[in-house]
Amino acid sequence: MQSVSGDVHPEAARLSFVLCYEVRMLDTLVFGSVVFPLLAALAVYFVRGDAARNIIVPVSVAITAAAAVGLASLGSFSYSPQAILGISLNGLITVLDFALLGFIFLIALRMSNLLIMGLTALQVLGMVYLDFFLMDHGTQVTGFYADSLSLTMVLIISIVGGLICFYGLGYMKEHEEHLHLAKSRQPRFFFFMLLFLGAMNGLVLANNLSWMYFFWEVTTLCSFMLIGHDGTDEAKTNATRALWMNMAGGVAFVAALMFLQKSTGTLSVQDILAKSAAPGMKTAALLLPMAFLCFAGFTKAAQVPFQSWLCGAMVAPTPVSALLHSSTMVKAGVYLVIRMAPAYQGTMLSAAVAIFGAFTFIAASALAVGQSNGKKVLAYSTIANLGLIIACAGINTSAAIAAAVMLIIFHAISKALLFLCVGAIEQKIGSRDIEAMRGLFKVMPRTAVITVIGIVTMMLPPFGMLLAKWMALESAATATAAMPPLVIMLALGSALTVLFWARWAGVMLGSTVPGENPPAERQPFSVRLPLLLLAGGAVGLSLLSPFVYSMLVAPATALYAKATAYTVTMGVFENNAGVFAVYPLFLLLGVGFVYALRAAKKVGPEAASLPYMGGSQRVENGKIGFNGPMNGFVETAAGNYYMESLFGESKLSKSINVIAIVLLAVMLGGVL
Amino acid sequence: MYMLSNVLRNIMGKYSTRLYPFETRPAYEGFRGKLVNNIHDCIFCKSCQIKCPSQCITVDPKEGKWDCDPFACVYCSVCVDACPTHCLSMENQHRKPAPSKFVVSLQGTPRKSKKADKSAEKPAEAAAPEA
Amino acid sequence: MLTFIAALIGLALTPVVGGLLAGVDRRVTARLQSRFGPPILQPFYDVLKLLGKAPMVVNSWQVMSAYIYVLSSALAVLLFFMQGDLLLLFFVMTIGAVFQVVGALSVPSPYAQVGAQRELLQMLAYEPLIIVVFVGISMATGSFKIADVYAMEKPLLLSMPFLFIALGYALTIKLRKSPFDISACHHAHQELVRGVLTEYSGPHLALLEIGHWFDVVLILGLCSLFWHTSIVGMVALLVVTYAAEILIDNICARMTWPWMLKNVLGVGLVLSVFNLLWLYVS
Amino acid sequence: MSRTIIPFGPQHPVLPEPLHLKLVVEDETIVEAIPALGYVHRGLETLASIRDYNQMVYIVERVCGICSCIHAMCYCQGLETMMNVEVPSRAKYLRVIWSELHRIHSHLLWLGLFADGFGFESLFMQFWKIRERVMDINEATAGNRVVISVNVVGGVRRDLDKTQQRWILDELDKLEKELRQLMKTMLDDYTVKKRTVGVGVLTAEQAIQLGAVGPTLRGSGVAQDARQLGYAAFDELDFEPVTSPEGDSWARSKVRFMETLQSMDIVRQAISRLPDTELAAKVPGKPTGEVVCRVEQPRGELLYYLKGNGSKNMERVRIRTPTFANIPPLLAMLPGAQLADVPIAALTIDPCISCTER
Amino acid sequence: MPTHSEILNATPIAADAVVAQARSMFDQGYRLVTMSVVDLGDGNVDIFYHYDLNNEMTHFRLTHPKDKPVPSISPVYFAALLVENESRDHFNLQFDGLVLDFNRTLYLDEEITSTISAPFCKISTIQKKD
Amino acid sequence: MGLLENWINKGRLKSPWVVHFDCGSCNGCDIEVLACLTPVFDVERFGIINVGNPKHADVLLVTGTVNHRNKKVLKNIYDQMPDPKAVIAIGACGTSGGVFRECYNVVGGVDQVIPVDVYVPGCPAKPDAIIDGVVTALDVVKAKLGLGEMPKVTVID
Ligand code: NFV
Ligand code: SF4
Ligand code: SF4
Ligand code: SF4
Repeated sequence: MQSVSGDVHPEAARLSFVLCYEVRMLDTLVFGSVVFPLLAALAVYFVRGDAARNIIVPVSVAITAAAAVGLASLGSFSYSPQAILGISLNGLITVLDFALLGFIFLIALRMSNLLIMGLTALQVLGMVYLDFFLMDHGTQVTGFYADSLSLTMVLIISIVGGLICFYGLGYMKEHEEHLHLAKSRQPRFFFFMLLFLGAMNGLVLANNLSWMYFFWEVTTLCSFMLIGHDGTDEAKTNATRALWMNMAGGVAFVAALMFLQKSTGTLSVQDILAKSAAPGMKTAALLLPMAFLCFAGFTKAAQVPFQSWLCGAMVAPTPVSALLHSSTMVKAGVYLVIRMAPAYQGTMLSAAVAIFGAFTFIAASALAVGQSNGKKVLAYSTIANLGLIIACAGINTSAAIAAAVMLIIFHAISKALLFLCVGAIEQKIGSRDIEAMRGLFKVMPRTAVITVIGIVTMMLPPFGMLLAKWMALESAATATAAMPPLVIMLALGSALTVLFWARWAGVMLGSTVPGENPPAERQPFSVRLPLLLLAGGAVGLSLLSPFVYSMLVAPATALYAKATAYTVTMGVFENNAGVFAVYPLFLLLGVGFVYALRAAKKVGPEAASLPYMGGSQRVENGKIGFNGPMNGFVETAAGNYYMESLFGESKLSKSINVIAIVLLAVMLGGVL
Repeated sequence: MYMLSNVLRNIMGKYSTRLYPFETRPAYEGFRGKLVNNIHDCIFCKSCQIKCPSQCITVDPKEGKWDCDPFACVYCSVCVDACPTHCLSMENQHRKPAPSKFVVSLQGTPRKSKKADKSAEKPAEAAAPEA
Repeated sequence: MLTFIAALIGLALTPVVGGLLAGVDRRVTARLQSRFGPPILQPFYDVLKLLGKAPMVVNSWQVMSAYIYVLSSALAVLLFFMQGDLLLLFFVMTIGAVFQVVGALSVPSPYAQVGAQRELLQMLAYEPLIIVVFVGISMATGSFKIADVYAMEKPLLLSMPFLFIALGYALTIKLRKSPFDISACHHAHQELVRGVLTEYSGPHLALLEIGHWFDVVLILGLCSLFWHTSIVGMVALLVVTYAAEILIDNICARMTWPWMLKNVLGVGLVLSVFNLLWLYVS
Repeated sequence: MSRTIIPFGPQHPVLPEPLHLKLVVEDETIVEAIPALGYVHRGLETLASIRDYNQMVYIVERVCGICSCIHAMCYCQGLETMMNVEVPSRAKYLRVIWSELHRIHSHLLWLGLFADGFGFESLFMQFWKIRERVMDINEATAGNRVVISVNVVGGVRRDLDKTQQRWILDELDKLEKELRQLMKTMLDDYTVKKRTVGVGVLTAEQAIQLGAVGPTLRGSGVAQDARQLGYAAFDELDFEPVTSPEGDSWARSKVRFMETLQSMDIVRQAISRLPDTELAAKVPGKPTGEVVCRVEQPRGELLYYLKGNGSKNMERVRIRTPTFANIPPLLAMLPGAQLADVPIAALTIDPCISCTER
Repeated sequence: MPTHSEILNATPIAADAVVAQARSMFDQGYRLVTMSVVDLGDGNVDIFYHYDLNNEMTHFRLTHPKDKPVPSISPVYFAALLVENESRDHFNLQFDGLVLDFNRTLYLDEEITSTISAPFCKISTIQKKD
Repeated sequence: MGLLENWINKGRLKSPWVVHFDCGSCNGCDIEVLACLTPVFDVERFGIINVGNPKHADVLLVTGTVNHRNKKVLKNIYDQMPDPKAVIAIGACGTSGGVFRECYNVVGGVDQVIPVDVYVPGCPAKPDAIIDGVVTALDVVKAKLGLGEMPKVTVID
């Protein structure tokens, strides 16, 4: 039922010697990662009732996570299940493919959305052409293949994603209480959430591009369903937008499949990468499908000009946003781009991808500056970071790929954390607006501090994100092509990110009298646990970043370039271009931070004073303000600058989209 | 950029600071500084009290007292102009700041007394910090 | 180890140098304005006095932020003396800048809040410039390590004069000098009182002041990299740079942040791109 | 959009005076500016009922230290009209000299504060440095630097002898030279113009409708100056109102700058024509009747309404100061301006709160 | 011939004509110099409206009972806002249609308005309490 | 510790930062206070800068009479100055209410609201007098720190 083929990679070759039981183990683990979530999803869907769900979800995410850890501990492998219950998997997936496309077509038909219908039809046609005319069904294509990159992805998907699902339990309960639903729609919700995890795992493990395509479309469907979950008009429109944009990506994917099949004769990722390594292979025939794949990746990763679907996805309940942003969906996009990176390494396409990613980085960062909606800030920041990842993929050196993978890991954790925080905040204060979070510390001290921790891990050293950003910038500086514009975009973009993060962190900590602590807050366990775990993870994993690097990231980059990106000695990253001393920094900053906290604690209430108000400060009903005209009390207010005239969505989006389209056109055109 | 020549000229030349109180510039002749009363010549006619816009002089002809609150005085010299005997005058130095307030209270010889120049020759001084 | 000890000594000397620089700055500024000016040691008197004042704060976050600001500025200086990585140094410096903003934002004082917003915009203006300058250096030397700069034979200024000007912009902003004393300035004669510093007082203000000295020395240190080949040249470059800063401070009005963004990012980035292209081609 | 509410004052480093505004800004654009007054209100007009009309001269001088001499002059001129006193012409010329010196010091003071308002510290220092020359003249000739108390009803209290006149001319020459060195900086410097041009625009029509006076009015191109009315010796001196048509902050600063030079010229004219007469006329009787009197202050037209009832106390002294008239135009300038422009716009009317509130 | 200083010669005006008059002055391009209020001591006040056109002044006198509201000209001349509020403070007058009524807090605080009904009404009232 | 304390005390005497509040002054004293900062008098010689913010200041310069509205502001500003601090009342108005002390809206001198350390007479007080005032205030501070004697009051010299 399974075979282990050792013809692809020496790593994998080693695996052919493994014992039979290990193979079975592998079998179980892949099953646990990919198919089990689907079964669990079916279980939650059919076994209704809160109690059952409260058991099924934690248990199944725990199993999935365990499977992921198991897979990761096994190391790279390649693996081809041939058939399930006697049905050939290839055939099964082909059938499912058409079924899925048909289902989407039906949805489009119901909404009488011509665009989606058209896009779906195109894909169907393409698949028909591919499956029945192009494909040589005799060739064996390894179904699954895993290296450090995919295993890292699996870990993120299963663990972070699992935590989000768990958080969803508490969250959705309250969410539905808010909505006063007659009948709980949670079974449907968790069905898609769990399905999503499985599909993502399948996607990142797939070696056969046509399998990957299948999983790809499953995530599209899941996201559509989840975005539209609340069923409001806005939810529906936004879900539809997400659908058509992703379907457009799907068309590109199908196109890439056709071209690849035609030019290389295989859809095996490993084969294609191996072939491309040969000199003289990086011709238009190979690069065109690569460009299409990148395009597909861009749509999924919500790169400009497709950013709007991801922002629109904000209407969905928070766990969905968290899932889409941190561990699934968008990460699929960048995964694909990185996965294929060796195939276009050193070409103009690579430079174009880098520029495009950098542009997304700066554009999305600028858009984030103009937002006061916390979730939107998070959304744009996600897009920006994905842009950065893509830029790294485009830079395409081992250091850059290392940066990209590090970004994927740390972004997933911090971003999931931030989304969950915003969700928790929103349920408490009824708003996701940053302005409404002013002085949140007084209301939700723990969540506020955790959110600030999340933000700080996003933007400051010595945390993983910054380590990754450092890698990115240094590799950009050594990039061979298009360096000056690339660097300037990255520099501007990172300054913009500091801007919007710092002000958010600042407003949360609002005033309390020194030495006085606000009352402790209460929170459901299923909300608090993921928050604590993720916050701990964001900090702890940063502390472990040298290990993360050498265990997960370095092997992943080894596939891309011979040279190792960084040597790590005693927690100090170093290569020719620079040094980043993680441990010393952690040590000094940590000690300093503790000292600063103690100093802050020491200042007691006797040192308290009101803010300076030109001498007319006044307190009324616990509100701080000043004595204004007519001796009236005026409460002071302060607002961040969102500079709508500069950074407003409506102002910027248009020009950003135009530039992005031009860049895309150049990218596609440049290949030919 | 036009300022450049100005600041450069400043730094080349000497600073224009008067190093008060280390160096003092000779006072201008007519400066209206500290108000002094040569109490010998005072006839307690009350002209100063009546004309003073700040109403800070109190003259008590019976007791022969002339009081002035130097912290309410606005140094306008109206009293000086009004004084028939020219016993009031102003120094050309400002009155020095003090850590507490007081009233300058001068004891002269009441007008009606014939032995005017005998008893109170020297001005009595009394520091009466205000309540 | 030796570098580490040397770096520690350097770190200890930095506030002394920073304070003296500030003192000289104030004296020279006074003379430029035809005033006698304060004693050269004045900044030390100020800081000592502030340290002796009773603490007065609006909330505890302020205090924490002040400490972190000083800490990270000092750390950045330490990294500089240890000839570490330029980008890393920059990121560490950012911690301080960010916490300055966080401290100001945590207070419900409109002046501090607006000051914080402006400080952020200033960061937006100078951060890209500094990064680009570092990239320029890395192009010239092949790495971001300061040690590699010292290994160069020719002074950097010769190959990156425009980037030096760009760094000059950043320096002016960091020094809070006209025309860029937008978020806070040395004397409170502006609409924001003292912007981000408004709500700090006593010892905590002293901390920020010391942190500022670290920042100034650090940026001047970065400038010094442009003429590393001889001590004389380095000193001359620094003197000229600092003198130019003081002069500019005295011959310009304070500008507004929209002007700053337009100008610093516009002119600065054009200069940098030009210089980068030049480096890139050669 | 997020709003920030800022108390501008009463204690504020930009303005030494307690002007208090409640500013509501969005990003940094002012959407609402509401003034609060009363921090300097003393109610000195009521002192008229317990001080006699001669003592009131010294009290109205203290309406404001910057324009004090001219307050006293206006009050005295009003009383002189009411009591039908002919002022000796030397006194008239001396009044011109001292009042113009006051204008010079007031304008220099303002130019400095204005420079400080846009953060040009060294320029501020320069203006105040050269202003000290005028202060020295005041101190040497009138006996005090600021509140000079030279006016009395019927004339003046002090004289200028020949050496003093020559010294004043000398000092003015030096002052003018130094002032001209700053002209380009104030009016042409790139950074200064960036901050002043187009800030706080007031058209001529608006200015009149809102009741603007003085440089605020003339900066909008309206040539109105109360000195044209020919009080004191102004009817015998040559001058033209200084105007500038732009109506923005730059125009107002230009008007004030030029007026400073013009005032020096007027002082020179006055000194050269100083007639030889008495210093003060005798004032018979007690004031009775109603008089309205106007003079040009540094900040614009000042109006006194005086009512005497035949006793030594005035029935009513009503003072309408120029800043009082200029505040409504200021309120019209602020909305839409940038926060950073608030000090600039506020300063361009040369606000004097102690005058406004008395 | 405009003069700087004149014995006041004011045209009497009725309360109901004040606003119309102001409007017509406004239309003719007059500048509102100010208003002056004098307490006549018999329960009436004199309110003067001083207008100016090219340095030539025109005055109107409204004699009005203190306790009756005065029509406000601030809707016509925004500049009247401050004077009218000031008169409210000092004479406790009421104005009808004042665009922004500080309600006697323009200059004065509780401490004064509660102890002195109108500081400018009677000479004796200004005598300080303490 | 002793050394540091000495240094701090030295700093206290050499760096009196001032905040100026115009408390209903006629501007006469105000502009003289400002004039002190400018080249001809330049009090920065003594380390004085006008910080414009009570939280940074050591010395409060008050000019003008206290009235019913600004007395609260005065108190507020005084309260926002961290210890140790000193107050200097400037001019006839600041010390006693000056010519205005009988006006209905006038409370009187600054000492009606907050404790005053030094009174500077004059109307307006000359910059020289203000400098003398600051010097006297420093003596007062010194005396309060136990480092010297309280400056003497000379009524007639
Ligand atoms: N406003 C006003 Fe004055 C003037 N000029 C006058 O009446 O300054 Ni204080
Ligand atoms: S100088 Fe003036 S205020 Fe002083 S006592 Fe004489 S008259 Fe009164
Ligand atoms: S006016 Fe002269 S003589 Fe008369 S009481 Fe006063 S001081 Fe004495
Ligand atoms: S003391 Fe004199 S100069 Fe000073 S504020 Fe009072 S009245 Fe004005």
